[in-house]
Amino acid sequence: MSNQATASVKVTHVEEQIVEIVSDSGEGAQKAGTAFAALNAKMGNGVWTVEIIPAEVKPPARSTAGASGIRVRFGQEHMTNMGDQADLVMAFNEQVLYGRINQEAYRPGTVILLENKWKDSNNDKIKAQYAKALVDFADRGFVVKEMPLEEACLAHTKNPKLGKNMFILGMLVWIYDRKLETALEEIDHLFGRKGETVVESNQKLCRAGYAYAMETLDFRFSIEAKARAKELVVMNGNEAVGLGIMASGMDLLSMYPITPATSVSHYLGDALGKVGGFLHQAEDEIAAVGFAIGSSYAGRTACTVTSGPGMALKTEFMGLAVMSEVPLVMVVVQRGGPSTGLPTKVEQGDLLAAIFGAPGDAPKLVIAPATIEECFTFIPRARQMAEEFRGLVVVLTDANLATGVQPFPRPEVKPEQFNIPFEQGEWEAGKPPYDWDEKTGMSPRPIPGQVGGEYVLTGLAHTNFSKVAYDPSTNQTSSEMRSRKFAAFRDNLPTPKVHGAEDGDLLIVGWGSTLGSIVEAVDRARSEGKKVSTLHLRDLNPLPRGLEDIFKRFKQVMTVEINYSDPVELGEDRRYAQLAWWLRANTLVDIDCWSNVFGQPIRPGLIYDEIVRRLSEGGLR
Amino acid sequence: MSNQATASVKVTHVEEQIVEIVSDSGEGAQKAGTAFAALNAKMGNGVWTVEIIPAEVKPPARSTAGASGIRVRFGQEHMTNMGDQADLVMAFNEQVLYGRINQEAYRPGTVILLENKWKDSNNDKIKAQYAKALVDFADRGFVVKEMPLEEACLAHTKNPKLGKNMFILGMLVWIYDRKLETALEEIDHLFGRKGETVVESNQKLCRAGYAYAMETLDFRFSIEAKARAKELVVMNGNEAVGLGIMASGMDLLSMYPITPATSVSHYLGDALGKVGGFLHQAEDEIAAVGFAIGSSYAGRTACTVTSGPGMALKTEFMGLAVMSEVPLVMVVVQRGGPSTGLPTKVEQGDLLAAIFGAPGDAPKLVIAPATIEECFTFIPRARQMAEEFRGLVVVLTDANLATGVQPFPRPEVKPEQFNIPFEQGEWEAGKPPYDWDEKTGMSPRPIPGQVGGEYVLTGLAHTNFSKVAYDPSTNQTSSEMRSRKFAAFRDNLPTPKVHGAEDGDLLIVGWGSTLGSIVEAVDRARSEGKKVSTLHLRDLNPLPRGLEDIFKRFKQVMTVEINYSDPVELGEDRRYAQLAWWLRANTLVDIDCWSNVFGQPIRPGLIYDEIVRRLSEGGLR
Amino acid sequence: MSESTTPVKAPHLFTLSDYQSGIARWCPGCGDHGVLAAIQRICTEEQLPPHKTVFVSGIGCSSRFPHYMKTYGFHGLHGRAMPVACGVKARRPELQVFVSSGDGDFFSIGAGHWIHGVRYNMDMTLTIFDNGIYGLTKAQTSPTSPLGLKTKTHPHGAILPPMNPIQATLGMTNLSFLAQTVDWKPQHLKATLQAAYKHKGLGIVRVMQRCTAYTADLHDEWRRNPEKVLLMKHDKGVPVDPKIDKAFKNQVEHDPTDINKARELGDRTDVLPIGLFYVNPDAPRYDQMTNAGLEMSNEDKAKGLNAALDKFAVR
Amino acid sequence: MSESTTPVKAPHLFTLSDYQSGIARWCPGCGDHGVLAAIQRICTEEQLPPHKTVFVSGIGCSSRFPHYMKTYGFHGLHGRAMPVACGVKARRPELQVFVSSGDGDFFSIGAGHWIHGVRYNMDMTLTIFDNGIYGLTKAQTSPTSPLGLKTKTHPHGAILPPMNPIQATLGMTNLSFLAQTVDWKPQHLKATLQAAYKHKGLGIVRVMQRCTAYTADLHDEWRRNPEKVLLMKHDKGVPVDPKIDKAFKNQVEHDPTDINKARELGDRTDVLPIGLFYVNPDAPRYDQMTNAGLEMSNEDKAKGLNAALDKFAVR
Ligand SMILES: Cc1ncc(C[n+]2csc(CCOP(=O)(O)OP(=O)(O)O)c2C)c(N)n1
Ligand SMILES: Cc1ncc(C[n+]2csc(CCOP(=O)(O)OP(=O)(O)O)c2C)c(N)n1
Ligand code: SF4
Ligand code: SF4
Ligand SMILES: [Mg+2]
Ligand SMILES: [Mg+2]
Repeated sequence: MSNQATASVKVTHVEEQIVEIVSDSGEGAQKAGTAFAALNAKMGNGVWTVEIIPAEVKPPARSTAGASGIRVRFGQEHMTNMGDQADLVMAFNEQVLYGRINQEAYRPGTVILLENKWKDSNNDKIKAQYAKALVDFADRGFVVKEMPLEEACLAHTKNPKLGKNMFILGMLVWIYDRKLETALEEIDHLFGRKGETVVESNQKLCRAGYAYAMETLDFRFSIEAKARAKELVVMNGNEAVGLGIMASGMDLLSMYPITPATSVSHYLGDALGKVGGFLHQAEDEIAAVGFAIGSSYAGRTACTVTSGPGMALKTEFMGLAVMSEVPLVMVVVQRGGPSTGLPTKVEQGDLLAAIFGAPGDAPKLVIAPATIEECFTFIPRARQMAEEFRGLVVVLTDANLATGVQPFPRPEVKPEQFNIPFEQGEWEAGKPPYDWDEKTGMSPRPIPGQVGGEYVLTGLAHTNFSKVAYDPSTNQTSSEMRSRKFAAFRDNLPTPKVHGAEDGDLLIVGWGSTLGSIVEAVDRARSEGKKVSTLHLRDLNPLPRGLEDIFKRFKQVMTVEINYSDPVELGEDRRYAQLAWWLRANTLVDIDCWSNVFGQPIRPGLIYDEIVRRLSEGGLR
Repeated sequence: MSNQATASVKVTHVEEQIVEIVSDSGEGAQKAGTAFAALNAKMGNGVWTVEIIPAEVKPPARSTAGASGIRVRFGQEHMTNMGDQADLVMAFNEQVLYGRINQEAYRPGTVILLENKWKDSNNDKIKAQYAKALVDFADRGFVVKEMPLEEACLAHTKNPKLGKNMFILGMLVWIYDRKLETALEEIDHLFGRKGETVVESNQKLCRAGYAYAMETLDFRFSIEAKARAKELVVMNGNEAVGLGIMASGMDLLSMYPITPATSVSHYLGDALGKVGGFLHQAEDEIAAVGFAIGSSYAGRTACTVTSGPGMALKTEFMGLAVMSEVPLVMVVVQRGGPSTGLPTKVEQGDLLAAIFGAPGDAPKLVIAPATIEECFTFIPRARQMAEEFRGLVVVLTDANLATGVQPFPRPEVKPEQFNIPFEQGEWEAGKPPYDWDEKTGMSPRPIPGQVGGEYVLTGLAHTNFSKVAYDPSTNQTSSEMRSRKFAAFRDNLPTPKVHGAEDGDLLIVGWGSTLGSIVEAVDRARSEGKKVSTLHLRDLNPLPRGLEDIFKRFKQVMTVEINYSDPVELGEDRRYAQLAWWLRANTLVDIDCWSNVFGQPIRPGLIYDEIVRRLSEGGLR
Repeated sequence: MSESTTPVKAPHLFTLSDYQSGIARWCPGCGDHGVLAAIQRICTEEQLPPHKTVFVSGIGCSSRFPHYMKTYGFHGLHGRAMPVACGVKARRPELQVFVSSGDGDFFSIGAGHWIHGVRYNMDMTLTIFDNGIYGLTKAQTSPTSPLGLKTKTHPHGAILPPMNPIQATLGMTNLSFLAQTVDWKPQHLKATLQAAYKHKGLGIVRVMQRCTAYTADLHDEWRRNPEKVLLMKHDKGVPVDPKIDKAFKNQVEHDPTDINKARELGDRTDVLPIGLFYVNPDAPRYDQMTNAGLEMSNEDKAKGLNAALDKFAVR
Repeated sequence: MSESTTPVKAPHLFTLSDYQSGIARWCPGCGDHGVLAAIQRICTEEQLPPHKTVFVSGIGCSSRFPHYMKTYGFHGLHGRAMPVACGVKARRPELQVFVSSGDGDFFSIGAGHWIHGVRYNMDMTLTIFDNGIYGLTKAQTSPTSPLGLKTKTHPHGAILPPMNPIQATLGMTNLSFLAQTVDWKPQHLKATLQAAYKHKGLGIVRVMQRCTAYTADLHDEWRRNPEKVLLMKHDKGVPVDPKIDKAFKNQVEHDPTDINKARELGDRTDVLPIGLFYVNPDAPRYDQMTNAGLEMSNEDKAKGLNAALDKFAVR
């Protein structure tokens, strides 16, 4: 390991760092970042990675809206979110940085290593843009280091446009004193499929970058790594959902492509076959959920994955699944709405549509993972819930989880988990297909192939024998049975634990992907003596019992959500954020909210600021 | 007018009566009832008519599920609902009565004039059924009068199966001392299109029935009629919606057939052309709403009519209408749910799906007429709201209003109401297509054809110039603008008036078709000194201001709704009725509910009983 | 071996009543009754185990079909019979799947699944009950309502030319079996449905079906004038009982593997062609693709999942 | 008369830039650029007033089309361009409506509206951008993806035979204009789109479009080997500039009113036929039905409503 720094190099010890690589699309920034993140995870560091994706496939080069790249946050501790402003940025042009500046990704002091070939561009406009940006960046307090990155690559490759990402990787390895060997292994892992020549030329560029950094840079950082106790896996939330589907034993994923859900199927298009499953790309979302329900009805509980607009189209079938009590797992990777909205951006805007979306009383279980690991574990759980409670389970993730990458302990795999509760013995003579337990509403279901279980499923109001109801009371009874399952489900739902003290001045309630940021902000405020705690909800419908009691122990309760709410100034007319509405209706506690629809994960720093504001004089309502 | 009763006839004076004609389908009961109702209305009586419709097109004859017919409630005062148990029933067989008995349509003392041909049936099973029913009816306290109705008709027609309905009508005219002349005019009105012979033979049967009743019956009723001040029209709620569409100036109804909404289009299929409009039957609900939105975008604001399952399919387009601020009126005639549910039966189960159905924050205006007259007036109002606030207005009616018939003052018609706010002058140079007023979120819209107004509508997050948003703040701003329209709308929304005292022990809150029954029950309880009042909401989203203040003046507040809620015993786990959820979330007042999903209009008597129970010792929570 | 000594259990013989469930609640005289009788007879002849047979439908009068079969059934959503049926078959190849759908259900709201269902070509039998009207909702225009037909939504008569679903289907990719028959010729009806059942792939049968309530005289021309019905005959076609052959005055020899001839016949409006328009036994079947991996053991699945996790492992 | 003395105002001459809006954000080399250029030229030649022209689309790369036109536009929902466009046209016959849709948008999720849109045959121009892939969502299988094409959802290759949308459309009732062209022959592209525009009724053009990002070599065979493209020529067909006529080595005379010939050509997979497959100027047009009553005066409407109310009046 070459650890020899030149004499003039200043080494700073840090607990964590946020690094970005930003470029036009197609310049390989994401590959480099992914390798760098994996390398950190292997060394025992906590990591959170998030992709920076433009809205178009190939947006114009050097444009604000075209910023493409990756952010890697890593440090000594477990990382749970993308953090606040970046510490170090590697940028291939100055214009894409404006896309990030608009999203407040940088702060005074952020170090930017900037490709400087533009300053000698033949194109006067580009030249001027570059010069202007440099002045502006300085005004903003960024520490810009211009570097001839492509030129430096030219010595090692004919096509620096394509190779510079690995060069950058090498530089980062040197700057953060990571193991070069491990980085080279990562490259092997990344490019292995493409053959040895490709691997070698990329490794060469990485080594060159390492050497170049050593020659030219005068700063370096050191970060401690904790030995990791368990074997880890590292992936993004959509891959975790995909693996969760594989691990759940569900052997059919029926979907229609939609951002940001599609990558679940990209992963499973290949992988699902490895556990004997099949991926069906349907002609549309309605067909996708219908196909899944058909399979579930036939005893092979299936999964469908979509995002908001797709869920809208599935609404009618959601009602059928509830009414006819067919187990179904529906994963909704939320994106910005309403309508087509912000297809690649994060929002938690589909909670109330998931709970109330279908006409009539259509109670469905709604859960929301809060970490990448939970994206994995919640799928087998959802399948089990769907089968036990014979109905629809909606799993709400979001674009933040979908693209966020984080290591977590490698799950154990047992052959038994693939058992399909697929009864083909005889159905008890005379037993109705909906043999509702009067107290719990629960019932076993006959599956085609079972002698004696023959029944005709229907979306019409029906008796326990699934016969069309013509008298008034049947509909009342069967509605009651479907609702009872909710109370029964709650029986086994523990009241969630408050993070922080059990009482205090402010309780922040969150759900889904905001967990990491909220906890980080709360911990920071608590370390300063602020009486703030947080409660994170994974079960959204039904809610766990006991929430009212918890809320009453705090002077203020406020949700933090990524969805729309009116500003406080609207007073009586104010429309609340989605969880806030739902908690108000359920607990009658005057729950406030703080939310926005910037399409960005909410950063811990902003939550912290809001906590301070709320707890300051006048901040208390 | 032949008013001479035979000596032995007992004439009872009554304030109102509920009469039913019940038969197998296809026996013309509805025609007779409709004519009888119109006759009453003409004489100045209050009337409410409701059809009894079986689920199948032609259910098996003489079956419980096959009850087909009509209920006519009429009396001195304005009638607002179908009332409780019937006073008099004309029945063509005894089996269909069981369909009504299951719905608790009769009480001890209800008089049943029953066709008795079954007692001599060649079919032993029928004979036995008939005999058994007679005993059973007696046990239930019904006063059964067997009569050879078909036989009596035989003297006057070759096909008594088809003619007996008019014979029955004649009998009713005699029993209730109505004007025979007017009845004969009604027959002319009903059958005029079919030619003179048909009219005459039906009139003959009516006269014969009148004479027959005079000869054979020993009872008669007299009911006063008030002189009517205004010219009236009498129709059902779907016809009222249809006429409302015509009157609104909207000249396109784009729909896909679905019970119980379809009859709006049956009416307009012919009538819309009379005001220059067009009815488009689309290939499905999605296409129906898409077509309507296309037309609205092009400046001809359109309407779409559907029921729950259809609304589910329209969910995605609802989001687009909100996001792109296209005016659209969507009438949802609610039926039993969830899923296919009870297609011909009443429910108020789509409120929360209408409010929250679309993913993301998609605020839409939701209103609900409470009377047949409002089914008419709310459509022009909805159009005006849709255009002024540039978005989606959902009008929730239900199967009860759809088939209920009631007279109301004839609306005035003015040529100006057909003005289409269809600007084709130049669009102000440089003015954005979404020129949001910062305070109200409102903006005028350019319409294709306007020079300078060219813009590209999109469901993506967009700037005020309708340009795709790439920066984070645009989505926040535009979401805010769409939400602001709600507060602005509320500015002109009066707080609804309490019916009864302004404070008291119990406030019943209702919405939609239950108005008549609730008011009747509350008035009855109030006349007995009970401190109960009622508040009826027509504006469901946003709710009017000031509700919390009203609620706080009552010891108990409870909604009465036709949708599912858990029984009180479920305690903390209890799931509330839909308006109750919504009011709880909005006001934080502990609002109770009383609801069911029997698929029936809630009768005033049952509401009264519930009031008594709530106000009795122990009833107070 | 000991197994050979076990006496062979006589196969259970299913009788007609094993398929009959209650009294069908269609109108008297409705053509659906005849299709039900035909299918119940086919089930009996083919000895389909009721517990391994699934009838899937949408919403409409004809979609009530599953309720009258004593098998498994799925009476789903309007227009969505195909996706559900495909899902049933996808991972349960041993189930025999039948689909019932109406002209509105299939050609109107279900049209997207029509074209894709043909392309999937999964092994099942599809009956489309074409009465030229929306029956259940009481007489609105359907895509096959003839021009000028007075319906509740078009009281002055349907205004668009009626869709020709045969021709449309003949244009669709991966079509494997398309036949047409009428409800009032019980022998031909049954023979056609049975041929569709025996076909390996999606056997599509359009049944011209009488709705006595709303389109009672729609088929009069074909029913009254035998010349107006054109019987398509061929060795590879629907077998016609020689006893009733003569009842068809108008016949044509048609090789159902000839798509061009099929399309010419499909365009004919002067007569109603009945029999097999087109068959292609070699059309790829999606059900043979969707059942991939069914035989994999739990151990192999565990291995597969572990291998998948390896790729994400921080080694 | 005094009118004749008013000087005739010279008609405003629209130039290309009157139709151009910003820089199209498609990938460099994307075939969509060429279609945009062709349509902008057509608009200029035909002098379409931008304020009376509406471009409607669904969702997809190709559905971004309206954003790059300086006319009115409606960039709606995935698969739903047709219903919206029909609605725009229904009551505004004076508006010129163009529809842009992708192969996924139109043939997959929009398939139901395809078959019904053809039947409605409203007067508008429909361009289907067929790149055999889902572009915007980054390379999933589309209905026209060739067998074996490696996509993100089928990394081992597409498993179903690709849909033949030409043949499917030729089977649909009330078809009135169907043509095919390619993005890399600008003259033929423009001539075809222009013929579709001039056609009174639904002018459908399937453009074989290159997606440089995901299916760059999909059209190589046709592009490299001129023999593989079959030019359909006819007086009634797409006019071909004699200057470039020779560039097409493989030509066939095809009368586009001959549906049987059209269907035979539609089945060919050995070559890519371009030009007009089929035209029927007499197909009934729904837009001529939907605009009923537009001219009625408010007074007559008031009379009509009063007459309607009379029927419900309690006299
Ligand atoms: C989503 C939805 N839209 C509309 C309906 C109402 N509906 C029920 S059946 C039907 C049409 C029935 O016609 P068809 O499919 O031809 O069947 P038939 O009754 O004639 O056998 C309609 C429109 C529904 N149930 N669901
Ligand atoms: C309801 C819905 N489902 C899915 C999507 C995601 N989506 C956007 S475009 C697209 C397909 C695009 O392919 P195509 O229509 O061929 O157009 P192209 O991008 O290739 O031009 C999909 C699946 C969506 N926006 N809305
Ligand atoms: S309405 Fe027509 S299709 Fe329906 S059951 Fe009656 S006859 Fe048959
Ligand atoms: S992804 Fe393909 S279709 Fe989309 S813009 Fe790029 S090249 Fe064109
Ligand atoms: Mg039908
Ligand atoms: Mg495409």
